[in-house]
Amino acid sequence: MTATDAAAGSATATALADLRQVWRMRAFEERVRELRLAGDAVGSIHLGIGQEGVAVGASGLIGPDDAVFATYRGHSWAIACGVEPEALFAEILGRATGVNGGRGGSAHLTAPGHGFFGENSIVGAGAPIACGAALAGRHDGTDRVALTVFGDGAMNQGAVHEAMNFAAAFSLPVVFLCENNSWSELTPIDEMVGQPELFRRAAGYGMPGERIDGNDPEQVRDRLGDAFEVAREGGGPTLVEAMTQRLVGHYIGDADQYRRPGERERDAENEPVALLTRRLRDAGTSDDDIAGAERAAREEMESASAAALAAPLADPTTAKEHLYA
Amino acid sequence: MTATDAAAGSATATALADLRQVWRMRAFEERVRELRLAGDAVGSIHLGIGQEGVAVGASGLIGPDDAVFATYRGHSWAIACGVEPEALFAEILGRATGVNGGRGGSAHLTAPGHGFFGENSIVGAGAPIACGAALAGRHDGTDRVALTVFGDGAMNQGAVHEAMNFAAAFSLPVVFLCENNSWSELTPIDEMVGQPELFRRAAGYGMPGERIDGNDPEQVRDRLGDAFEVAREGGGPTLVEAMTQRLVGHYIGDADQYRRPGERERDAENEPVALLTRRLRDAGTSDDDIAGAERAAREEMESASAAALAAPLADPTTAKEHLYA
Amino acid sequence: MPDTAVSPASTATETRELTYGEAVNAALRRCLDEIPETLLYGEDIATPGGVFGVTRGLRRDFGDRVFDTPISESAILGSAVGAAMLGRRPIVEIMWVDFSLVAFDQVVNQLANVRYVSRGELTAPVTIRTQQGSAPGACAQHSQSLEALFLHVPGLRVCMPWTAQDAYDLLVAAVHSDDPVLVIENRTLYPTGKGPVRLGGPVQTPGGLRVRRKGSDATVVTWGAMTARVLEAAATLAEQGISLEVLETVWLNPFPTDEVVASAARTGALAVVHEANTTGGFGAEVVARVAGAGVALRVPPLRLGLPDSRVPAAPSLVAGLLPGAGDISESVRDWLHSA
Amino acid sequence: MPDTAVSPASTATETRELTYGEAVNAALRRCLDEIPETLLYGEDIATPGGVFGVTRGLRRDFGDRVFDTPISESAILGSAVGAAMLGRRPIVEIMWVDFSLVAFDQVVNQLANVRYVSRGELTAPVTIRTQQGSAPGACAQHSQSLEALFLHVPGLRVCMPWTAQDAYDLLVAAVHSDDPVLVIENRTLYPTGKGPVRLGGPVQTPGGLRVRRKGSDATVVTWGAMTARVLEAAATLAEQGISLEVLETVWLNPFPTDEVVASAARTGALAVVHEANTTGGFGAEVVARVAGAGVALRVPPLRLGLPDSRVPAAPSLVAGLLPGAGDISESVRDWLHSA
Ligand SMILES: Cc1ncc(C[n+]2csc(CCOP(=O)(O)OP(=O)(O)O)c2C)c(N)n1
Ligand SMILES: Cc1ncc(C[n+]2csc(CCOP(=O)(O)OP(=O)(O)O)c2C)c(N)n1
Ligand SMILES: [Mg+2]
Ligand SMILES: [Mg+2]
Repeated sequence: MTATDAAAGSATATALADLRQVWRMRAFEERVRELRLAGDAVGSIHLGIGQEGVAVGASGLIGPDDAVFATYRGHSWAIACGVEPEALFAEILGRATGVNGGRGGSAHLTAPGHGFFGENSIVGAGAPIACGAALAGRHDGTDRVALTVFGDGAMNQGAVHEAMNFAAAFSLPVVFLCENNSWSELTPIDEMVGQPELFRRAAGYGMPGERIDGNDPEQVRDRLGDAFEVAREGGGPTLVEAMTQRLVGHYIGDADQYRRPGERERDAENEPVALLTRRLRDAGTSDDDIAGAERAAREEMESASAAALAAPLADPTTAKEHLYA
Repeated sequence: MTATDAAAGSATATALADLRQVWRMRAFEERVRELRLAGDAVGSIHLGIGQEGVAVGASGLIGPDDAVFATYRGHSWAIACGVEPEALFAEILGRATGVNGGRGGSAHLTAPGHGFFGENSIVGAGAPIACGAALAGRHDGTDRVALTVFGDGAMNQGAVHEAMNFAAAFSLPVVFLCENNSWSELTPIDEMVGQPELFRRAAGYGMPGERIDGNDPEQVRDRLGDAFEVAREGGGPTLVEAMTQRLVGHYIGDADQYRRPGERERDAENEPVALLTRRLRDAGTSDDDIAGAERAAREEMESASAAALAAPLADPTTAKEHLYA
Repeated sequence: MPDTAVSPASTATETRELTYGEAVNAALRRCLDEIPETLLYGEDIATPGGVFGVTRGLRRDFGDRVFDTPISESAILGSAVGAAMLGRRPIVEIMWVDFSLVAFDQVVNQLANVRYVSRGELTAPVTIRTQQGSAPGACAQHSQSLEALFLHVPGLRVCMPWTAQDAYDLLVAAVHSDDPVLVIENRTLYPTGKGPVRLGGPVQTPGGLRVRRKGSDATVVTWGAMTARVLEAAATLAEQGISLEVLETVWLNPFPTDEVVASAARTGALAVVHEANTTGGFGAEVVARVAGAGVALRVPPLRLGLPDSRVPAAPSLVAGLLPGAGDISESVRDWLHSA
Repeated sequence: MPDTAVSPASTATETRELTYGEAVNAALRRCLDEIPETLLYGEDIATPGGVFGVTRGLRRDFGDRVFDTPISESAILGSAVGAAMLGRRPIVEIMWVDFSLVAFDQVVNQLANVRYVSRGELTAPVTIRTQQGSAPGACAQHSQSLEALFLHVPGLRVCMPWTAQDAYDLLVAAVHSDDPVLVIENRTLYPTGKGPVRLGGPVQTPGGLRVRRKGSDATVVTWGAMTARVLEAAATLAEQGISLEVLETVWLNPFPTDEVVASAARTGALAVVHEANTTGGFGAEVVARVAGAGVALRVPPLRLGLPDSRVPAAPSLVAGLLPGAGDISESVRDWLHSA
């Protein structure tokens, strides 16, 4: 076996691992959708189906002292941080065994033990909070990087602007990761900005910015990895705009009828399962291995959700606890 | 007389008119300072001494349907809009004859009849409001341009960001004018940003941005005039960063001891009275004409303030009026 | 204050079967139709017709007076202030009341000051539509009832419709008002309440209340979606021989103090029920007004609300906090028996 | 709730002559000294020492744990939330309470939810220092008293020191508390109140009140700078044979309900005086708690505050709105005579 072969083999192994992880996230979300449609879960739930490439690419970069701040569309990010799917299902199902004991729900998952400092359901609000996590790292002897993930629409929120300037002015180790899925709820981002290349805003703050393919975990790992490294070494924040797509509605129940001509076809071709499957096929990976990734993920999520469903509902008599120290 | 001579003569006449207007603003402010120190006026008062070049350059551009939104440091902008100094003094002195009948004070002057939609004492808050004035113009048949003026420090406020994107996305006729006096209260702007060339943020919004010399009314008239024209003709917003300096403290009473080495000397050389005086001297204007500009301004402000002082205090029995329609 | 303080009728009336959400739509349509200065904008409200479908069809029918915005609440509210100063009559949507807090400055420091500080030379006839409250599974940042915050802001009118008819009438009144008005709707009500709604009637003036039930043993003041629970509780108690007078104070500013005081004086007992947290809730103001008026009550006033908590997502936990119809009837019965 | 619920002393005590502003400085110095996790930041607070000079010398002595920030209240408050989640104990300044409204989301939707939603796995021991109130000539956007907004936010502790000693003690208690605490100071007090301040004493627990004057004819509850006016009014009325019990409730959350109820029960009359607008002000809550406790009062409770208005700049206009000591004594006398 030549060195080129070895490299190719390792690239293929990585792609297969990535596909497995993408499938874990997707199978999780599809199971959540079933639970929501069956009425086991209630309320507004925002799935990340189609956007998994970003979280998968990022997952290996997140170190033990790092802190991740996501949005309501953050189930995949919790999984990327290593949170157990069962505890996430349980939270979404309002169970006592959920990561927040039912207090957070789908849109406010928190698992600090895994570096997952939680989802946030106020658009843009996580960005300044991430600055604080980075700031804490300056004083607690860690080399923490704070990763804040938000959507294209969040770029128009004042808090995100303040956070970017704050981080840039103080060279804080924050990575601003914009998942640009081209929609802010039901409205296309390109009609809501004068400059649709959102990463270009970085220059105005004096920080690097770039646009990457969020569908390719390998590219995410590489380019987001640079941003992590720069941050960790004291070089300050970066804005990374990861292009992606959500294949489903904004929330479960969204009729999702606003797509532009050709959009769905393009999305289906670009999305990470399609991309990684193509890549693996081209590299000669067997159909069995490829199908196995999906199968294993579905089995895992089937049993995790079953366990979560079996757990008791959150106990109403505890509802007043933990308001104050 | 040659054409060149005529042009030079007219340029000189303009410079002299500019100097007169600069002096009107400065004499107004110096009189306000005296009134404050004497205790006739009370509270926090923010003078624009040194920054007059910007307002003077802008004054000729503001048409009858236009709307100007300033900050607490806005006395000069009210004068630029043509508001009578006596009514401004009266307002600052809490008189019934003040532009707001005493309700606004130095930091919330309003004179909509003059296109002066007022000062604002919340940093950055005027920018989105100006967007609304521009939006109104889309529907009321005017060719209104909304001018929003704010400081360097305001560039870090979320509302300003949202306003810039909003205006850019909708091509609203807003001119964003940042008076960069290098200080945000007592803190230097260059330590509070990662990129001290603030106009560079404009590109991220997809709008033009430039830095100009705010001390030279002629340059302001020219470059800000372009922004007005673009806006008026449907070309959307522009960010203009006018470099200037405040020669006094942030507010009356500020000990103003934070200046950097060499700053005061540089400021004294650059400020508009010095600049215009030099220009007029070079063009052969007589010392008498130059001194006359100051003298006339002081006389005007002396008598305007005397009249204001003679007016009755705002009547306490009216204090509850005008809360609701 | 009369139940319906009316100004001259403007258009022909008709009655249609509408849900609460459709009634909001009809009100917006009427206002866009009859007031050329109106603008309607907010996140997802134009082309998509709103996340709850409430503004459907208005973009199509009114063109660029109806438009979608960036996710920029400060820009939405601030531009509404500016447009109103310059003669427009903007109707803006804040999708959830919780989101207003990212731009609360524009409401409190800007909008509410315009008329007062300029002595009426400028006015800001802005209507802010929003919705609030608890719904199953919603997280802590999408569940609050925040009317009390706005009711501490002089200069701002506030109403909270519960029926489809009021969803229509109050919104029309708000848009026609020369004062800024906050209209707080409730997303759980949008698809409900289908019934005859009288459209095109005379424009009401902000103010007034709805006597939802006459009674003699106690006065219960309530508003918003809680009204349904209170009425259910009142029906239960009626069977047990307890007669409640239920006042739905659809307008909270201006508040119908005289009517509430008169009712409490008549029944000799006052309860206030709201979905908001109890401490600092507007129920305290209602109690304080009645107490301040010197009404003799035979039992101390009762306040029921969220018991000073954040709002959890799990429905089982919410059930442990927010009073339901059963909790209300029980609490009221025990309270009256304690007299 | 005891007047001073103390935990073990941490440092040697000493007494120094300090103004209110100097006492704040001393408290910050102590906290920076004894709690290595503290950070202190805000606009102009470090190198310039604060617009009121209150934080002078702290940057010099504590280095980069004390720093100036951009004019970005959302970034200031949001980063405090994040830093606290990760183990720091940030003390941040919002220069005027009015400015908190540009970033109110970070207080209500973020800070107050941290502990509750995570069941205590995360905490947010943030201290927010701000100051508020009317001062001669200040404009409508720099004059408000907004404590009621924060008191409707469960999860957030709130106090309002009036004396130099309390400016010190309450702030030390706030920073040591594991809950988020809002400390509302008053800029008119910074240069005043020079007198002996005991430093380094035991850390108090949030809670408690100050009985500023014992009396028998009526209980007057007040807080903040209004306390001075109330005490002046009480002195005037004492000469006229009217004996007021003046309770300064320095902690508003937690609120000393039992003590207030007991006093009102003893005197048979309750008045609340605050600088905030009356409607929706915290005075309503105080009245509602006392009424809810079934205290028999011989005269309806009295509330004095700003009479639901924006705040004008001209001192003559403010005088027409905000009750001064003379207005208070007159109102209280007339009120008690009406009994
Ligand atoms: C401050 C605020 N405004 C509005 C909303 C309602 N809202 C929730 S998600 C969303 C769209 C966000 O779009 P984007 O940032 O692109 O993220 P995506 O949902 O596409 O992941 C909006 C408007 C909110 N939660 N918070
Ligand atoms: C939202 C808000 N934060 C803080 C302040 C306090 N403040 C008033 S002026 C000022 C400095 C503003 O600096 P800049 O924008 O450069 O304007 P300049 O005063 O230099 O004209 C600050 C922080 C405020 N008024 N509003
Ligand atoms: Mg998006
Ligand atoms: Mg400046």
